[in-house]
Amino acid sequence: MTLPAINVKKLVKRFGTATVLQDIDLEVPEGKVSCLIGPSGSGKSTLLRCMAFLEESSEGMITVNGEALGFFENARGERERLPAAQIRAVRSQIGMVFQQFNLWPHMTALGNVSEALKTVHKVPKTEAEDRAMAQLKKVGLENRANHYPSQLSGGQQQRVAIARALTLSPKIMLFDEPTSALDPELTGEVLNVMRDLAAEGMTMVVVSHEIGFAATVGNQISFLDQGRLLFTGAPADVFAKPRHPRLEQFLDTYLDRGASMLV
Amino acid sequence: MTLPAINVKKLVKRFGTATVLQDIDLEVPEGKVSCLIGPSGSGKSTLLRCMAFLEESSEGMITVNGEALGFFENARGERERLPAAQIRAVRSQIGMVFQQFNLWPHMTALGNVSEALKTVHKVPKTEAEDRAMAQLKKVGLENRANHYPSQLSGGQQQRVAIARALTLSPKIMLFDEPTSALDPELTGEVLNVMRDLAAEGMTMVVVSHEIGFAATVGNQISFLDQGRLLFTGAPADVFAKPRHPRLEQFLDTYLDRGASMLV
Amino acid sequence: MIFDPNVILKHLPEIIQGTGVTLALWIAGMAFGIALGFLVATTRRYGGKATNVVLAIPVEILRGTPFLVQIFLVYYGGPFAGLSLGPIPCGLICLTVYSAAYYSEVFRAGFAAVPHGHVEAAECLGLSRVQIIRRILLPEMALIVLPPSVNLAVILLKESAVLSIITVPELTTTISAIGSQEYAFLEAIFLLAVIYWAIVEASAKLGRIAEARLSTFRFSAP
Amino acid sequence: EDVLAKVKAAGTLKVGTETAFAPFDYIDAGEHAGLNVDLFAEIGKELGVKIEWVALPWEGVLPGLEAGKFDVVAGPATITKARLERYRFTVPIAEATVAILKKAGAPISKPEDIAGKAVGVGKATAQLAQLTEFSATLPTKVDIREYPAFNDAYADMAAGRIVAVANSLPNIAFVAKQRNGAFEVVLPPFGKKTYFGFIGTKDADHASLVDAIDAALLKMKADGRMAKLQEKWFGQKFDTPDAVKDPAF
Amino acid sequence: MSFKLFFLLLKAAGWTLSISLVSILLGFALAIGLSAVLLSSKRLYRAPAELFISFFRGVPLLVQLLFIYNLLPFIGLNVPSVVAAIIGLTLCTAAYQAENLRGGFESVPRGLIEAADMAGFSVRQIFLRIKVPIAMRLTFPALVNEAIMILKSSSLVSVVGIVEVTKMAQDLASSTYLPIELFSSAALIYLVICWSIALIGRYTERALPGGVK
Ligand SMILES: Nc1ncnc2c1ncn2[C@@H]1O[C@H](COP(=O)(O)OP(=O)(O)OP(=O)(O)O)[C@@H](O)[C@H]1O
Ligand SMILES: Nc1ncnc2c1ncn2[C@@H]1O[C@H](COP(=O)(O)OP(=O)(O)OP(=O)(O)O)[C@@H](O)[C@H]1O
Ligand SMILES: [Mg+2]
Ligand SMILES: [Mg+2]
Repeated sequence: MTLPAINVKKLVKRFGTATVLQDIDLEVPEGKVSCLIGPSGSGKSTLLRCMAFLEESSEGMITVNGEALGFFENARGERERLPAAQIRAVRSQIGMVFQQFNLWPHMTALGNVSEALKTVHKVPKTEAEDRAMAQLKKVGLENRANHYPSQLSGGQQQRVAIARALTLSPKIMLFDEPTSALDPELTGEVLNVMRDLAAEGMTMVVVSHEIGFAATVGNQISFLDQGRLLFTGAPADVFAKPRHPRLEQFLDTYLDRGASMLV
Repeated sequence: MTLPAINVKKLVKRFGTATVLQDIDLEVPEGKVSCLIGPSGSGKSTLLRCMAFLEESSEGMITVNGEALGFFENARGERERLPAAQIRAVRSQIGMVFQQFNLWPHMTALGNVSEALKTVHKVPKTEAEDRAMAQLKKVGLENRANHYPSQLSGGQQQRVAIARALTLSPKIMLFDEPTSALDPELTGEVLNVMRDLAAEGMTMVVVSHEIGFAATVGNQISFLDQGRLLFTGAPADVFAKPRHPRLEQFLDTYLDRGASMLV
Repeated sequence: MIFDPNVILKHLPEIIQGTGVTLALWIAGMAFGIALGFLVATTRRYGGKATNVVLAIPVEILRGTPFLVQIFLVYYGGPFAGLSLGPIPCGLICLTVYSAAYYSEVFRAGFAAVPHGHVEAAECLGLSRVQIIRRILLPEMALIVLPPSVNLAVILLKESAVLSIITVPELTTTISAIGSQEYAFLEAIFLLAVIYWAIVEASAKLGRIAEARLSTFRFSAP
Repeated sequence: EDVLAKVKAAGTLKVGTETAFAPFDYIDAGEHAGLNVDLFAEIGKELGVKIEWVALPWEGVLPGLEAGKFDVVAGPATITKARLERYRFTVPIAEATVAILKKAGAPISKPEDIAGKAVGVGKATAQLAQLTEFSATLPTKVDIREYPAFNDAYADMAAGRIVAVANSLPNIAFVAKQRNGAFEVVLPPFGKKTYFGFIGTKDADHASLVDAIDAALLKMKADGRMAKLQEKWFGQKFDTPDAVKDPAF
Repeated sequence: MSFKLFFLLLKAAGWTLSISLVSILLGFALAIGLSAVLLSSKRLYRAPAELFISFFRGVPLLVQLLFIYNLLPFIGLNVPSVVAAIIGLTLCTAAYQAENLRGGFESVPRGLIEAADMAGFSVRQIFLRIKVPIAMRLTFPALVNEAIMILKSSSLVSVVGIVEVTKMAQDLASSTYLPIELFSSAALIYLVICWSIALIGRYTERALPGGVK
């Protein structure tokens, strides 16, 4: 077995006194699509945000391609924070796509995608914009480059957000419910872009209510409930013979409404 | 055939120069559940709002249990507005439930439900509250009577909204995407209340993305696209052999994702 | 009493000068106030909890007391504490500090109004804190802070009339002196009202133009 | 409509003044006090009315009189030619000749020594006019600072922003006495001999009222009450004329 | 500084408080009327209200007070000091509050009105039972702010002859030569009052039922 792209070990996350994640152990295989499912408030977003170091975990370790993210265990077995430069280096391997897109409203699509290249990597303007344009083309938006976010549909905005995350050539992409803020008819275009990415072998972690996507594209599905990881396995195992009663109950609420469609 | 509860004839609705509804003919059968489906922007909400006289149609006629709503055709065949009192009388047969619930935030659940009885119908306070309480009980919220909307979950708020519409004993209930502002896990409780209503023989018109609900509870399904009513029929006809190519395409986006769940 | 426009014409040079002093003090006080206020707001946001609380104290004191009392305290009390300032420096300093307190709150609200996700998106892409402030927060909140800033500017212009009480030779001082010198009280008060009103209307108009320019890229919030 | 009749009918005489002009009007530990308070108490007795005080900043006092906010102004104000054209003054109640009050220790021993120095004076006052005139006769001009009220000028002198204040002798004598040691009066007065009077309007309606106040003041002068009050507030009495028809300037 | 001086300041604070309070209440009543006019669809009705607001928001309160005190007598309205002070503060705050309320009325979500419409409410019932309470709730924080502003602005009413806290401190400072102590005490008194208003405001706001989300 190759090294996992992300390795989460004994992760605990507390907000104040509330424990939101409890002893999470998870291996995200390289080049595969891992999906996180679970009821609202179960900790999916928090786990994903820990992987992006947008939240600092309270205990445990996360490694990205073998390198520690944020914290490491020193010689005396204590948890210690890494220097900022090193955190930035590890983090640069990760791209994140948010539920609310979080495009910067004062920049055009092209501006959004090229910004980090220009400010962070000091790439000359024309080169940065060429590279940004290439990414926009990839998500099918080359003809929307000069539109501001407010002039784009939700699906288009989310695709710009994906292009933005891709420009820095991350090795891993994290998606937090990338389609749940979209109208049902607009989710398709975003899911297609994600399918393409998966086909190219991008390592992806996707929090999603789109069980259809999880079932068809996901290589691994993890089920979280009340801050605990109750199940991790192949999609077939999840849908074919749900073992854990809580998972069964969770899927019921979906299958009930999904299945009735075919009555 | 009995008189239809709502009869829409040659309805046209324009906003400025844009024609949003074009030649709509629709009969809503009494005691049955009619569902309106269609892509975003197709005019579903506008049609429903015309039935509630929240929008004034530009051409055509709507009758409610045989009585003209808003406009009538006079002796010379001209369209004429009815007097306000008459509009109010016809409209009082209709209850409306909105996507965003639209509960009044400064009143408790009980206040919301009893308000119209008290102010509009001058029912004494205690009687009004007794009747309101009975409605709250019906939607399973008798123990939440003194909560303000902000203290209720989305599903509970929507049930209060349904109770509010029911207190005035309408003959017809209109629902505009009653569950689409709710978390997936919370839609169930609202759909159950609607199922109960349907079982009691309430005439209902439901705009919904919940194709599962439409398929199992609906007696008639109408498909709108770009302001035109392309299809009206029984659910079995809609799902079994979609004829119209646009309808087929529309359903595909749902079925694709719904079906894959069972893969 | 009859309205005599000749009084105004006769003293036109002084009136123009007084207007100039008012405008200069107002604009300078505001410019320094905006700079200081921005500094306070960023320090409060990024300086940790303790700094935030410590800085809240002067801000709240300045916002909770009348400008007039602040001027009196500095102008008449200052010398007893070894701070002897002439009317104009005293006026300018008071106006600066007073506006800084209010502007810092405007900026704080501005920072808070930028969705946190926009900052997180920038963090994920490796932008540094300074880059995030400069490239994301500032331009994004410009539109949000513009209307309250214009409002505040108008309030400050009007507060600057209070400086007449410590003899700063600004508009109110000048015109009321002319009024008592010429026994032309009606003309004086009327003229004061008109000039202030004109400046306020002009700045409000400018503010609206700036807002329209800024919001071209944003038809509606996403 | 005759104002005297109106005042008598209402039973109150409204008097406008500024309360930052010791010893005529000032706030002593929160209470309005001064020569004016005592004088008007007597005038009130003579007229058989109560006195109602309206205290405003000096700039607001004369407009207030013209607007009819009160019947007469206590002030008092120096009787000058320009003012006589617009207002009617009562019988003089004190001398108003201008002198210099300096900060103790300041190198000023005679009025001319203020040349080139910062000197405070009330804005739009007769004292300002005299100081300006005096300054013009000196080799280097005086740096004249105008204040809304004389109290502000005294406060600034205490604060060290100015070294002297030009004001009428009775006022500065009182201030020097009050702030024993901090301020000193520079003698002799440099100004022309002038007098203080209360101010009324010239219109016919007010004539009877000002006449009645004049009569009351003359009566007090005759029976020694005026002199006693001057002693009380200035530490000396003044020899004032019964009327000033032709002021020095 | 003696306690006696502080006590005098406190007594003067009575004027500060009472004048501000009366002005806020009167101003609010006037503001409701003004905002109703502002929301009218007829330009002819709106214009005078807009002019009123533009004047009272565009001219310093100091000048407004002088205007009212010294110019009203020329049109035959000779008002005493207290009345002039209250009129000045009232008109000024009404202009600001009317704008706030207009904003509040405009941001009552349409859906809440439609829901009332569906239930058969009359226009008047919708205004009284739905719009007013919700608009009040929405503008409440702005209202509390405005109360604080007026309280601070009341330091200017000495120009029409009211001896409130600031003027008292000024008078006392000029006879006692204790400006630091007196003006600091005045500042303290204002702070205590303003913070109390803010605190009560926040408490009341939390106690008020449901804001619009
Ligand atoms: N910043 C925070 N402070 C305190 N509690 C938080 C914070 N963020 C999240 N939580 C809590 O942590 C728990 C998990 O939240 P999280 O957002 O990870 O859930 P989720 O699985 O993503 O839910 P959803 O499907 O609704 O997005 C919730 O109970 C939430 O209230
Ligand atoms: N007040 C209005 N003024 C102008 N155009 C309007 C107005 N309301 C709706 N429209 C337009 O009418 C069309 C139909 O809108 P409607 O809200 O009825 O669609 P819908 O089918 O309910 O869509 P959705 O599923 O997104 O709710 C849209 O193109 C919309 O932009
Ligand atoms: Mg989440
Ligand atoms: Mg709709």
